[in-house]
Amino acid sequence: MQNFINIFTHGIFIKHAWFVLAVPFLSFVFVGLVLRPLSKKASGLIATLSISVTTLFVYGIIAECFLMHRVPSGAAWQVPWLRYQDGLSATLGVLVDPLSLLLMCVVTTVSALVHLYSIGYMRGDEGVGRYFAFLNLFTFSMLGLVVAPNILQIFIFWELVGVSSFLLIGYYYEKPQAVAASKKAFIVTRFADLGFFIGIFILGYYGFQSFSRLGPTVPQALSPFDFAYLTSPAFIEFFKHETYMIFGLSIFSLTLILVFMGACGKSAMFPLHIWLPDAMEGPTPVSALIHAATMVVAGVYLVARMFPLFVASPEALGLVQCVGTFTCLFAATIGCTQDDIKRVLAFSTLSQIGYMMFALGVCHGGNTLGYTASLFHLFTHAFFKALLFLGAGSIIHALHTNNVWEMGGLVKAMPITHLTFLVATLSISGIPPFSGFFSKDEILLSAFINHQYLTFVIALLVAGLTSFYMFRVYFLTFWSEAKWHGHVHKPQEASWTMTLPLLLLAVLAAISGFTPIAKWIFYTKSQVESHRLFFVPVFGVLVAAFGFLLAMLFYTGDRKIVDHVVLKFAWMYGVIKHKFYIDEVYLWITKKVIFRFIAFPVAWFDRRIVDGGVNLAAWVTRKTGWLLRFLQTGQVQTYGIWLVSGGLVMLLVLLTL
Amino acid sequence: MLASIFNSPYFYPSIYHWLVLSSALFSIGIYGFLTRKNAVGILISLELCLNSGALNFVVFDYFRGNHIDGKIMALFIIAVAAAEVVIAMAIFVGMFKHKKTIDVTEMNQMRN
Amino acid sequence: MLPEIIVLITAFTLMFVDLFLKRETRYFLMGIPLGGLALAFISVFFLSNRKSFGGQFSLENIDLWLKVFFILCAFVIAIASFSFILGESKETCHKKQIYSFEFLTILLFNLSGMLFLVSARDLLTLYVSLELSTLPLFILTAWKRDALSSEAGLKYVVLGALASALLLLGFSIFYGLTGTMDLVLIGRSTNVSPLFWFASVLVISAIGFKLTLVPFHMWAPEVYQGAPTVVTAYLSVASKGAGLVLMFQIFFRIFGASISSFYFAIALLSALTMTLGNVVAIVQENIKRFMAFSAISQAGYLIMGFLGGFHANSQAVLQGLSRTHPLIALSMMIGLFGLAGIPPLSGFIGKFFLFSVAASSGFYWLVAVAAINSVISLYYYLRIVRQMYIEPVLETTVFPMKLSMGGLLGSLVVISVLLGLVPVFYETILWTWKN
Amino acid sequence: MQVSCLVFLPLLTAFLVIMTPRRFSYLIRWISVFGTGLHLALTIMISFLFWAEAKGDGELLRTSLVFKLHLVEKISWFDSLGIQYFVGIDGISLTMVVLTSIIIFAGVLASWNVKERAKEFFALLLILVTGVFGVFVSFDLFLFFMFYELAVLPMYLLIGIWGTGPKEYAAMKLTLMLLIGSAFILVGFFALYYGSGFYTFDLIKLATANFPVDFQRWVFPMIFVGFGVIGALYPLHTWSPDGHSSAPTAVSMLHAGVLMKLGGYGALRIAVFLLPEGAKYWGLFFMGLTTINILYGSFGAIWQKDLKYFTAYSSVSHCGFVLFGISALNFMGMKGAVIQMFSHGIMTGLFFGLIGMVYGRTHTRIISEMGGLARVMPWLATCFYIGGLASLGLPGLSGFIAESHVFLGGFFGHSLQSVGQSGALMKTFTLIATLSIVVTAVYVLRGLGRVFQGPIENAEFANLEDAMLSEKLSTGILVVVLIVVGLYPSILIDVIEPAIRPVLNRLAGGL
Repeated sequence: MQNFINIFTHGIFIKHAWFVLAVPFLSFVFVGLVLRPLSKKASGLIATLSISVTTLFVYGIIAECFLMHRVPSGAAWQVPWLRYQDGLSATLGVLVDPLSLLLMCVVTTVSALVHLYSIGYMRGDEGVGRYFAFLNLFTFSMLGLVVAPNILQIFIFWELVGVSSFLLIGYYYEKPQAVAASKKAFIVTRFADLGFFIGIFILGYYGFQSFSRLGPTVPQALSPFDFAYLTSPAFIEFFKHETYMIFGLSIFSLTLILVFMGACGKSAMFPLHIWLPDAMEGPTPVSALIHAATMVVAGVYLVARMFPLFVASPEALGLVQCVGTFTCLFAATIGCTQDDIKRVLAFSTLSQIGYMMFALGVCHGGNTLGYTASLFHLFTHAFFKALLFLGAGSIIHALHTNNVWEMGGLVKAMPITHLTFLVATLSISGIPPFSGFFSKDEILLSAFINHQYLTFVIALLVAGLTSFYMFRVYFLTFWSEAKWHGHVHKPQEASWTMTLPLLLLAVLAAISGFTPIAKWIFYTKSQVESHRLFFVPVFGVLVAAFGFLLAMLFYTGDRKIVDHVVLKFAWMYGVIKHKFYIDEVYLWITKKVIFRFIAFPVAWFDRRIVDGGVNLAAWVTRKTGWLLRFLQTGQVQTYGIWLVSGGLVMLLVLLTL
Repeated sequence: MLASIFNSPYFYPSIYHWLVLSSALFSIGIYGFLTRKNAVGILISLELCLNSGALNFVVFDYFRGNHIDGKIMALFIIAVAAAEVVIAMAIFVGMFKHKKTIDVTEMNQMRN
Repeated sequence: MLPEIIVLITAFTLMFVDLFLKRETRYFLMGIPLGGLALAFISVFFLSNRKSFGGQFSLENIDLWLKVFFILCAFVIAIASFSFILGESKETCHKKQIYSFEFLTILLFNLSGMLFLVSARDLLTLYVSLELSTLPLFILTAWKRDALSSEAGLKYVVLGALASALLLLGFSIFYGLTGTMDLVLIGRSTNVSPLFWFASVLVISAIGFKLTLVPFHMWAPEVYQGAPTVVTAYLSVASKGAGLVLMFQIFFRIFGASISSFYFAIALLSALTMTLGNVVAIVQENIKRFMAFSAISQAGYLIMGFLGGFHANSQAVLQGLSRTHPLIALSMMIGLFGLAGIPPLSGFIGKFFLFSVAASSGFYWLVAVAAINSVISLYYYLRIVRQMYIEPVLETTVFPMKLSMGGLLGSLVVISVLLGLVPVFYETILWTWKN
Repeated sequence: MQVSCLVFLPLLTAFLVIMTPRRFSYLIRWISVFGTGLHLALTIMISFLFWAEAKGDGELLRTSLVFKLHLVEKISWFDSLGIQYFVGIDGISLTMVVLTSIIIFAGVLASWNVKERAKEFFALLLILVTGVFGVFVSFDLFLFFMFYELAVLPMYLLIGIWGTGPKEYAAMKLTLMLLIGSAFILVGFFALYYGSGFYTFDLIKLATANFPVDFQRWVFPMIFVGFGVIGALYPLHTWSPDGHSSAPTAVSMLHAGVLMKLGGYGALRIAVFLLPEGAKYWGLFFMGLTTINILYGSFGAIWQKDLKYFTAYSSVSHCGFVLFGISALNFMGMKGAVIQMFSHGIMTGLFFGLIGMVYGRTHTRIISEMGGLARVMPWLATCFYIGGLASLGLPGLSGFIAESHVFLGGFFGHSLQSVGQSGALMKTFTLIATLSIVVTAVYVLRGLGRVFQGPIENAEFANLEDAMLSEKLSTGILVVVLIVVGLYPSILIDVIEPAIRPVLNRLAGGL
């Protein structure tokens, strides 16, 4: 045992941190180019194996950090990659610090389990090789994102996860909805990335400006894009005092807001949330990995990564809080009305990420407990939400439908799925001692102690709503009477490759709340441990219980109650069910405004006016020639007149010059 | 009396008289060229123009030192003009065969 | 003046022999003009720089090259006209009359006129040789004796006579102003006066007529259209070459000292000519008329060469071009070769030099106009290319190419490519010039 | 000698092709492939030679005001007029030569199916490419111009004979517009020739001339706009959609991939380099114009129904980046412009190659008539998507390297070098131009989605075949280059960077 522990005391894992990126990448290339055409089975196997190895490696790093009681500062491994200019270059590297370790742990663990799950879930599909290659690509990109030591690397991998998400959502490329959803996802996030990109410009710009001026407070080895530099007090001080104002905002806040725009896009915050529900067109394991556990929390990660900057700007952080709170409530409301199990989960994801966001946002009140709380929730959420999705995937796999009203009665048929789903549901509802309880409690607490009472109340309300819609799904799926009796074959548990991940995740979802995250991840250590209020968790649990009871009332007994309520609030129900018509608004903007009023006129203008101008010039030339040819009258005396008068004009020209 | 008239410098035409004459010739020639419809008429007008040139040479030769070269030039001009007329007439005849007229305003088969 | 004499003797020989031989045996007569021209060609290179007839006939380096050019042109035209003479061409509507070598005799007379023109150094020689190089062209134009040909001849002769009258009046005024016939002496002793401008305009009009500069170009389309095709080719190359020589004689020998005051006029004529020529050429349907307008536009480029950086130093002018600016001489030669067809490479370099001359005097706007015009002209050249390459081939229009014609075209292509790329040619001209 | 080989090897190949009797059409193709392949090998060899020679350039050029050339050949030609045969290679040239070499090789492979008058086709293609190589290596303006014309003229026949659609109109428009551009260039060159007072066309020697500021201010736009026509500068770009869509595959590849780069190359190499004051005076104006270019092209592309028009508009947008970077007049911008030239060259070459291959199968280029082709031609679809992702600037592919450079250059603008342009305006232009990354994503994904994704709508398409070997090779090379440059950008940047320095030093007023 001691020998085993000794392995982790040399710092080998940290030193070779590049391994974390290299393995998934090589596996992607290998699976994509070599294995894909050869063997479906081998593709899945190798892909899963490589991610598992990566996962173990990450655990190794964590163990090292844990055992050595020391977290390396700065990037563990770094290579120069792109040199823009002297003093302005981008590196590729692996940053090992508590935050990145947390994310690495989440990403690799969930990814490995999802890979394993996919072997069973995707069996029999035509393009399994492609699927696993993309999944590897995603894992690689996501890891690259979370280990990025500089903002440019984040952006690079940010885009790459976007593209892998695009590829995976559109995996069933013959399904028009999937194609549309993948396009939508990519374009919406791309639009958000525009803000992020501009934010990077501005950060880089001021970073570059101050780089030489700040002198010895900044280590020489850094470049203006490095987080170590951007979050250094010297730079923040410099940037904060930049007096340039736009729209009444200082350029500092504006930049952070632009960066937050990118985060909003990726994390599907209102109003850029529209892509996430549609993204459920992808294979369910993909939804579990990308659209629940990892990629969508990248926005939270980004804000957390740049937290020192955000803390310095109450405006930006206030916006984070507002957006987070609103999305949280908004998505939860919609979640109550959806019939597609994956969509319910998608809106639940939105709502939960809203929690994480506002937890970060409330920190402008002065207490930074929210930082820890947010990341804690990120951690626990990853497991229970992945579990929910994988469970949903199991059900869909068995029933071939997404509609919760067409399910029911699965308790007996799929006991493992039921059990794990229940664990996850309890966890997300915040029922102790499941993981969600702890993290949600901390978020509520952070809102309360920062005196953000409105946010606190909304958060409580949403906790109730969460409990309601999750149990709604739970009851409808497992307990209501079965509607699938007409099916040819009875639903049953799938192979072990699918149930094993469920079980493992269920364990994690249950116990991850006990992880002493706060010990490692904090912004100000003292603030993390100072407050403990008794009534906050009590309220939380009570509200959750209320939601649970309401769901039980509605969905286990007579359907009349539900119908009655729905009829009573028909108008509101309709609006919520249609997701507040946000999609329609977007559609109108893109189809009508952008396509009709910009793209079409531009195309028309180009063909008619610009090109017409060119053709006009040609036409004028021809017409002139056509007119001039009639000078040639054929009359010899006219020619003589031309000759003589030409001479006279010539004389005039010569005499006047 | 008569002798004095003959001897008077005003009796002998000066260079200006000659130049006026040649200018008149030239102008008449051009006018004729532009207005006559008959090709031969045009040719005659052109001969006037040529002759005005020849006259100029002779006059300048006479008034500016009497080197022989201007006069020789005049001779050549006459010869060349004769050649020109021959050729032109030949072409006119050829033209007449086709058109049965030598009205130049009719000769606009090629135009535009 | 060996070449001139040889050409004249050949012409007379041909005329007389032609009289005494039977129609069937005349085929062999082909040898006479070709042999004579070849002899003349060779004899050019045995000439040395000297003056004869009291300076009225002299020979400088550029003259040598010009003569070579004219003899070559005549040679090519002579070859090309055999089918015409021997009545194989469809154009021969009156076989009986045309079936004779008089055509070549007249061509040779014309050639001798041009050769004399190059070496003329006084007004008399200039005038007579110019007429000698013009009058035969009237005959050649009307050679076919059909309606079109005759009409063309008529227009040509009438307007030609008018131009010649204008020229003569101009000459006479120059003579009156200076009292001398010698071109260089005239140039040296003129003062700028209204009368001088008047005379210049008269002379420029005549040059414009010969070179088909707008607005003196009106005869050209009709004449080019009506004349036999061989004559059209000859007109567009040799006759225009003669015009260029005339312009050269007048501008550099008479106007030499004050040439810069003519720059704007030249630039204006050049711009007008190339633009009108090109623009009207686009809409022509008749191929020969089209060629006429295209040739008119070419003339616009040619006279750009006269914008060259001439220093207003009469001494320099007197000593000939060699010591002033090699570019002008070069551009002139290139202009001439450019007239002989616009092959891609030598045409490109030629135009490049011509434009360069205009630019050297600061006429950048003219360069722009010229370059844009060359794009317009490219439009119709490309249309011809399209006819040749892109349009489907009609079987009936395929005609076998004769060996002589093919060889001729092939060698022209090779020559033009060589002219374009091998510096030796240009450098030799420049070298002979400088020494 | 090596550089001359580089230029004239295609000409020799063309000669061999001409000499081959028409009935051996296979032989003609093989000769072309072999010739261009040999050329590619030669290019790689020269790259290594250059590498070896140019090791110290980085430091040397940091303060230099003139380009440092390698493998120079200088022979006096028309001596009395100051015209030389002067060729050499520097970083920018090398980049462009490599690009051309790759594209022509891929292009020849992609036109394996040309059966109609194959001999003339390959001969003209090779002659054209001779001109392109000539332009990229010549440092004498006369030579430059001559090669430039040589590169433009064969285009007429290539499009006119082997094209599709309104080919004659397109060919004529393309040729005439490009030549009108070259008319402006010519005027500019003469102005340089006489304005310098040196009476030389030698670029290096001209760089030592002191052009007066007023002179620079009117000559610069002449040359820049002249090159702008071929670089698709708004509003002189309209030849490009018609031309590209009518041209046969290899010609579109070469034209969009390489010929359009002549514009950016000339603008940088000649206009900005020789006339820094003029560049400073006009920089912002052209930056504004190219901003329009970038957005206009991408918005225009959204609405296109024909795949080739679609790509052509995207080219207009992407070539806008080249000129945008150049008119930003700073290190990153210009470097980005050169990288963009390379990257866009490869990318658009790939696009047009693929479109040709798809068209060869479906016989339609109308986007709405296709659909679901990914099922039957996965190789082509994959390549198309990689190209598309590169064009929307996905990191890891070459497009991102170029675009991020250009944007950073535009945004950092005046803070880097003393360029004297208004920083606020430059930033504004840049921010407006960045919108294009979204619009590009929109049209690329829309277009590709319609062609390749979804169910196969037309039953005839269900049995089409994927790429054959020559096509796979052709597209594969291009894809690999896109990825290699995207992952390891130093391979380009190390070559380009030193070569940009002199331009920048002159702009910085180091006269």
